[in-house]
Amino acid sequence: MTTVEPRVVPGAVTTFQVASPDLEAVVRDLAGLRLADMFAGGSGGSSPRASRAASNGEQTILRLVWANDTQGEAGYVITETPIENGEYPALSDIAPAAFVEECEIYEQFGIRPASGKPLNRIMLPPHADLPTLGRKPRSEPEEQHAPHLVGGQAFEFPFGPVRQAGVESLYYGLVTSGEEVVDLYLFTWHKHRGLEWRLQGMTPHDALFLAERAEGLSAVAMTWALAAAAEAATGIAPAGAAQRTRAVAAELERLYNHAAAMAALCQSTGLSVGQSAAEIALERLLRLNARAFGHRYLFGVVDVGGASRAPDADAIREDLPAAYGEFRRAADALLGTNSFVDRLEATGILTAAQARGLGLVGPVARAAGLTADTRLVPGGPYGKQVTAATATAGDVLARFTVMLAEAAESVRLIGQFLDAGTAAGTTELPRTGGTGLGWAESSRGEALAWIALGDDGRITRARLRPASARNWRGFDDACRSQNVFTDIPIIEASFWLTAAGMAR
Amino acid sequence: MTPLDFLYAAAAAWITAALVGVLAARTAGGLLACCAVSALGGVAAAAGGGWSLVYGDTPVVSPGGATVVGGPLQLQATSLAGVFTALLGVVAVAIAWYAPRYHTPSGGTALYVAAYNVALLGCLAVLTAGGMVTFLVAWETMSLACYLLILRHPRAFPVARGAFWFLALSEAGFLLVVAAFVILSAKTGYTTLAGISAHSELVPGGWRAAAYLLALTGFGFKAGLVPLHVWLPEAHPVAPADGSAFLSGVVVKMGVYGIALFAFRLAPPAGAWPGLVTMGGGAVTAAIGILYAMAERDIKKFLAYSTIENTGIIVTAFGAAMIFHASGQRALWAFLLIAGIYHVANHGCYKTLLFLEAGVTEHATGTRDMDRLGGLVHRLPRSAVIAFVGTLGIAALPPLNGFVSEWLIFQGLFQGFRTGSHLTGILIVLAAGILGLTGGLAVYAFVRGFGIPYLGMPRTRQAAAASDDGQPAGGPALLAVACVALAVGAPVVLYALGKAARTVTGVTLGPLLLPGNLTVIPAHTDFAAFSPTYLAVFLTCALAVPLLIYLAGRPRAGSASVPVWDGGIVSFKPRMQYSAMTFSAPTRVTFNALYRPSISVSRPSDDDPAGRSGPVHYEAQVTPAFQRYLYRPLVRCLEWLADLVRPMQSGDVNLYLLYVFAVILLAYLLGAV
Amino acid sequence: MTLWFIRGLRRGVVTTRYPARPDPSARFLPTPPAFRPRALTRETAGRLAATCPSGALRLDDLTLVYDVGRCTACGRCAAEAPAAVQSSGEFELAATVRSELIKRIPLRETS
Amino acid sequence: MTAEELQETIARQFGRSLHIRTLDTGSCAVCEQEIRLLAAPHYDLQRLGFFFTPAPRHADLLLVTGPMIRAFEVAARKTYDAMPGPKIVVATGACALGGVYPADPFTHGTVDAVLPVDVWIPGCPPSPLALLQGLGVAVGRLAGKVRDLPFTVDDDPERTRGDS
Repeated sequence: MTTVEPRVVPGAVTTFQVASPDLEAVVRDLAGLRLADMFAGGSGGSSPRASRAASNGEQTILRLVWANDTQGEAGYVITETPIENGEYPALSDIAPAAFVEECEIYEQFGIRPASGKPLNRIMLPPHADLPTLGRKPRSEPEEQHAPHLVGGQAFEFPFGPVRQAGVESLYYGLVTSGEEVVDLYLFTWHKHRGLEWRLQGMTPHDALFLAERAEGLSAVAMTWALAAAAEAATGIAPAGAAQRTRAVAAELERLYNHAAAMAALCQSTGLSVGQSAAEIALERLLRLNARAFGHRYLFGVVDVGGASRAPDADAIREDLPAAYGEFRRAADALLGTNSFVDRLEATGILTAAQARGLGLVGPVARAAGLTADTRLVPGGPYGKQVTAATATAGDVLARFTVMLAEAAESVRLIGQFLDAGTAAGTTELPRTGGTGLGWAESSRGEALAWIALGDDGRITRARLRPASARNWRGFDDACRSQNVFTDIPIIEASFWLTAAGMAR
Repeated sequence: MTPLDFLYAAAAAWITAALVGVLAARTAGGLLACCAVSALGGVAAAAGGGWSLVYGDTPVVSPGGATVVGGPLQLQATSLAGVFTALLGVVAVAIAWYAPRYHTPSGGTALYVAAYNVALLGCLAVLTAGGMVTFLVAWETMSLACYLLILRHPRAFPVARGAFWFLALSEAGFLLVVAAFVILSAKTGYTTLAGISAHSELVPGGWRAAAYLLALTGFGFKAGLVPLHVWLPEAHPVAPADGSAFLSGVVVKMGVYGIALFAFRLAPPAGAWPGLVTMGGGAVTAAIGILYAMAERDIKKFLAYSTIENTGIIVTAFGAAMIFHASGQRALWAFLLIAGIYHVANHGCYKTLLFLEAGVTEHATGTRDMDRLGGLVHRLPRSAVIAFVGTLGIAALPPLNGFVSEWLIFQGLFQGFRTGSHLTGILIVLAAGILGLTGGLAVYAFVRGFGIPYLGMPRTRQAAAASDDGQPAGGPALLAVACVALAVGAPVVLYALGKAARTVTGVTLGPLLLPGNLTVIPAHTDFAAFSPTYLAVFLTCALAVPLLIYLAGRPRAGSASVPVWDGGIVSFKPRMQYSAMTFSAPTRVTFNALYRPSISVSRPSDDDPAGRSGPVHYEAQVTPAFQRYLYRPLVRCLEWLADLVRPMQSGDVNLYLLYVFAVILLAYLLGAV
Repeated sequence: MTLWFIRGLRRGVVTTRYPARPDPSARFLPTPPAFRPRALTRETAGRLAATCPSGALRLDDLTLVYDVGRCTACGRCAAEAPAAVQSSGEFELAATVRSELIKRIPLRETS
Repeated sequence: MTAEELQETIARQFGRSLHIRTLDTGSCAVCEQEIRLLAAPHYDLQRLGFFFTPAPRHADLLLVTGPMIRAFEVAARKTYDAMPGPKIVVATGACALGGVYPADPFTHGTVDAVLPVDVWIPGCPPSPLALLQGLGVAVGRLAGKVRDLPFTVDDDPERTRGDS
């Protein structure tokens, strides 16, 4: 096949075939774009030859999803590359953002970058024989995975997986010389629930049930992305009112997540009064969710082809100002507390170069000066009325201020959507095969979903990529950026990620 | 019958041992025989030394009118040397018990044990020298023999370098010592030590001070006073375990003996300031020694630096004693002399023990790097127990012997207010403060020095494979017993030392030291008192208390025992435990100005932005300040001078003849004048 | 800190009186469904069992076995058969015996 | 011992003050959010004598969320073993009760497949109020009422429960 020079069509997804030998050159050309995701498997209607080959398992299709974040011409590009010999060019050497996915693909399909460098353990637990999406790794992962050895005058401080009360299970290997943080790595494989494996063979409607439990704290974004993918695959468009319903739910989700992040920041800095204030706002926002949509965490709002529940607009108009008032007052009081602000300033700095290189998304990227916000993609309910809040410092304080600005923006948007009219109701999906990419902006950043439907309308391959899967990668760099032990919880709170989303 | 006769026996035994060694130690049997004879000599020396404490000084004799390099061979067993001689004997026995299992019989070993026994002989001769020529010859013999025994494996460069450091510094010291002796004998007209000390009043004050300072520096090179200490951390790691044990346990003490000789016996300098200089030097030595010890991973280097620290403590005591003498506090003068010498004996025992155990560890695991050891208490239980006794001793924890002598030293220093002068009083208490810091750091350092290698999990496969069988245990065990004896039997020791002190200083402490019923008093009844014996007994009983509490409070119902809570990780890995350097990281940060560490980190994420995980390596290298900023410039300057005189060495025979002629001519002219 | 203290005083008490008194906010919580046996034909029950994503509903010949523990209150059954299913409004569902959570709903006898 | 005896023991031995250790065996992070909110001003767990503790050694009650992923089983058992007896295990949320994931190579599906569960709290997620009630039931302060709930409504729309 011949290589077409990939171009971004604003507001659309364009797919290109790239031959395996050309892949490296194409990746170099696309360096201007953000590598949003990379995954393998999934025969699609787009390339019948590939589908045939993949179906009898001699060949895996490698898909790279590129995003253009510049306002106005935001859009996505997908490159499809058939991989025959179980190896593909070492992309992470050119685009570091590809690394985590390289490891995942190796664990799931047994194909690995040609560089032969060791890979990290992402999802497969050691000494576990779990079903995988494709062929099992040719050699035992133990040989392929990088060893964690600590030499010289440092030692590894083991933290987790069972950590302090009320947080997710997560393991930090904190390599320290007794005083400074030398290195840090984390394991999330003990939360791997095999969601992408479970989704195979489901109808998109059933798939939503698991998708919203992939990362419960961004259930709306995840389900929206999956539903949008299914709609793109079958070529239907939901009604505008239903789209706005989804958007209202997404913005409410962003609001309560930012409130929760604020509470976590206060807890990590030991400011319990601020934590209480933030938690009051959080609880009021959650009750507002329950009253408006019937679920505190907005489960079951998004449905394929539309929305299954309509918001109680009056309830939102009635409660939102008060709830957001709590949020705003708590935030202002926090920004007026010097001990708190000083703790956040110049902590956990991520430069724009780091964020771009690692393909980070959401407030973390925006706080570093990048405008990565899928709400800017033309089409969809948002239109042109969103302004992405950004900062330049890239530290925890910048992330916090970005969150506050986004919260204000969300309130404004919710008002607009309610005025424009929201409604439940779904458009029936035709039973056709096809592939599609869907996205939504969760509070953590871009949530992506790619879906391949068989001719019976059931899923043959679904790829879920919550924002956490991306941003955890930036976390250890942020922790390594300075040498203070006690900053790590603060940085974790400012990222506000979930291990569930990372492990799926 | 005098102590000297025992010492003759010891000398004879060691000469025989040296001969047997050089001839027969190629075979296991020969090595065993050599060590047996050497041990006999040790017993004799110990007996002679111990007896000479209470016997007093013997007259100076020159057996058979023998001569050494033109001077008569003059011998004398003195009370001052008694403790050193006894220590020499005990160490000799312990090492002789240890060596046959440690060394593999071979030609190299044969030469080594020969050199070692000659070194023993040299030390004995230094301690029993009655005249200055004898002393100096013995001193050189000892130094050269030690140089040879450090060179056990001369192929390796570090060995050659360590040995060279030793030889260079000890020769430099030797010249100063010669000068000091020449001054004294020239001013008094006597060559026997007894004669010099009897007529020391003939030496004018300035010359006394000069002689003392020369001696302090000269012997300081051997004793390892900062900044003359650099040979210890270089030479100790490269010598065989028993060799470095001998260096630390005895040879370093020879330097201390020399200082004591000039400070208390021959011609004690007048005035307080020589004492202040000595005390200050000692205190600085102690602090810097232990601080560098904290930064060492190599067990033997660590022990070498701790030796420097202990020398510092002893010399501090001597200095304070001199100050008290100058201010007329004769009781405290004698008391601190006793305390210092007591510490000599203690340190000789437990430091030798620890070096021997370091040798066992190195044999069993093939490494001396603490961060490659761990968990040895399960694999080397015997040496773990023995090393634990030694560690308690050197960390100066009750009820072991280190505590007793350091308690005495502190009690002496705390009475600095009795000097009358406020300045000296304050300075003495200041020195006590520095010693306090040193003591605290020493506990910290030896918690690390024992905990990292012996406790926890093995950090390497070699450490996991270590095994106890075939490892020598007898010698260290003997020393452990000696440590306990020196603690529990403190009153007896102090009685003997009191007698020795009377011989040296003429002060009778008697009840001021031992009022009876096993109690010790620091020279003044109104100050403090304690009984090492009762303390030891009490603490041993106190150990039972937790046991009783447990037995009383243990649950009547069935109780479950579960593993320690580890956060639910699959399994602990050795990389997850404290390493030697992380343990001392707080000190490293606090005293950053002294250490000036050069930190190097290598982690995969540095050269690979993708965040590939992999081996992480972190190094913080401490700068050896004295080598770099003091000795290296010195060496460079010497090289520069050598370049200056090189043109003289043209290699032309006629030119050399001209030199000879010029010299002869000069001599004649001088003669004519 | 004084600022926070004053804020706290001004904010007043928000703590619920539950369990001493019922909590008003409970009204809006998602609650597991309650079934109307009269409207529950075998065929309806079959559809409900098929539509339940968490396998909380099982058809046992003349009864609908409903496992409250498995129910996520997602509301799909109510959307499937509004006539036969409605919200129960119960959120106090803790049980000390698992079997307490398994309910047997009788079906309408179809003649 | 049965849950009832256990509750008496708890009431006697802990004087109605109880320390809770939470354990996430693969939840979607929402149950954790609700548990954190228990300590928030709106619910204020401490007023009822419950406290969160990070150390299982100090914990009397294990609040388990998630479907008990097999890879996490070791950690779950270790946590349970580290707790001193008598101890209560509360399975929280539909995942823990088998509502979301079946027993398969990834997960056990339910918590009681690994740990002896004493109290079950349904809900996805169980709201803080439901959690409060569950904790009350766990220590025998509240009576579990679900046993008597039929989850049926009679035809008469006026007197249906739930709408009230």
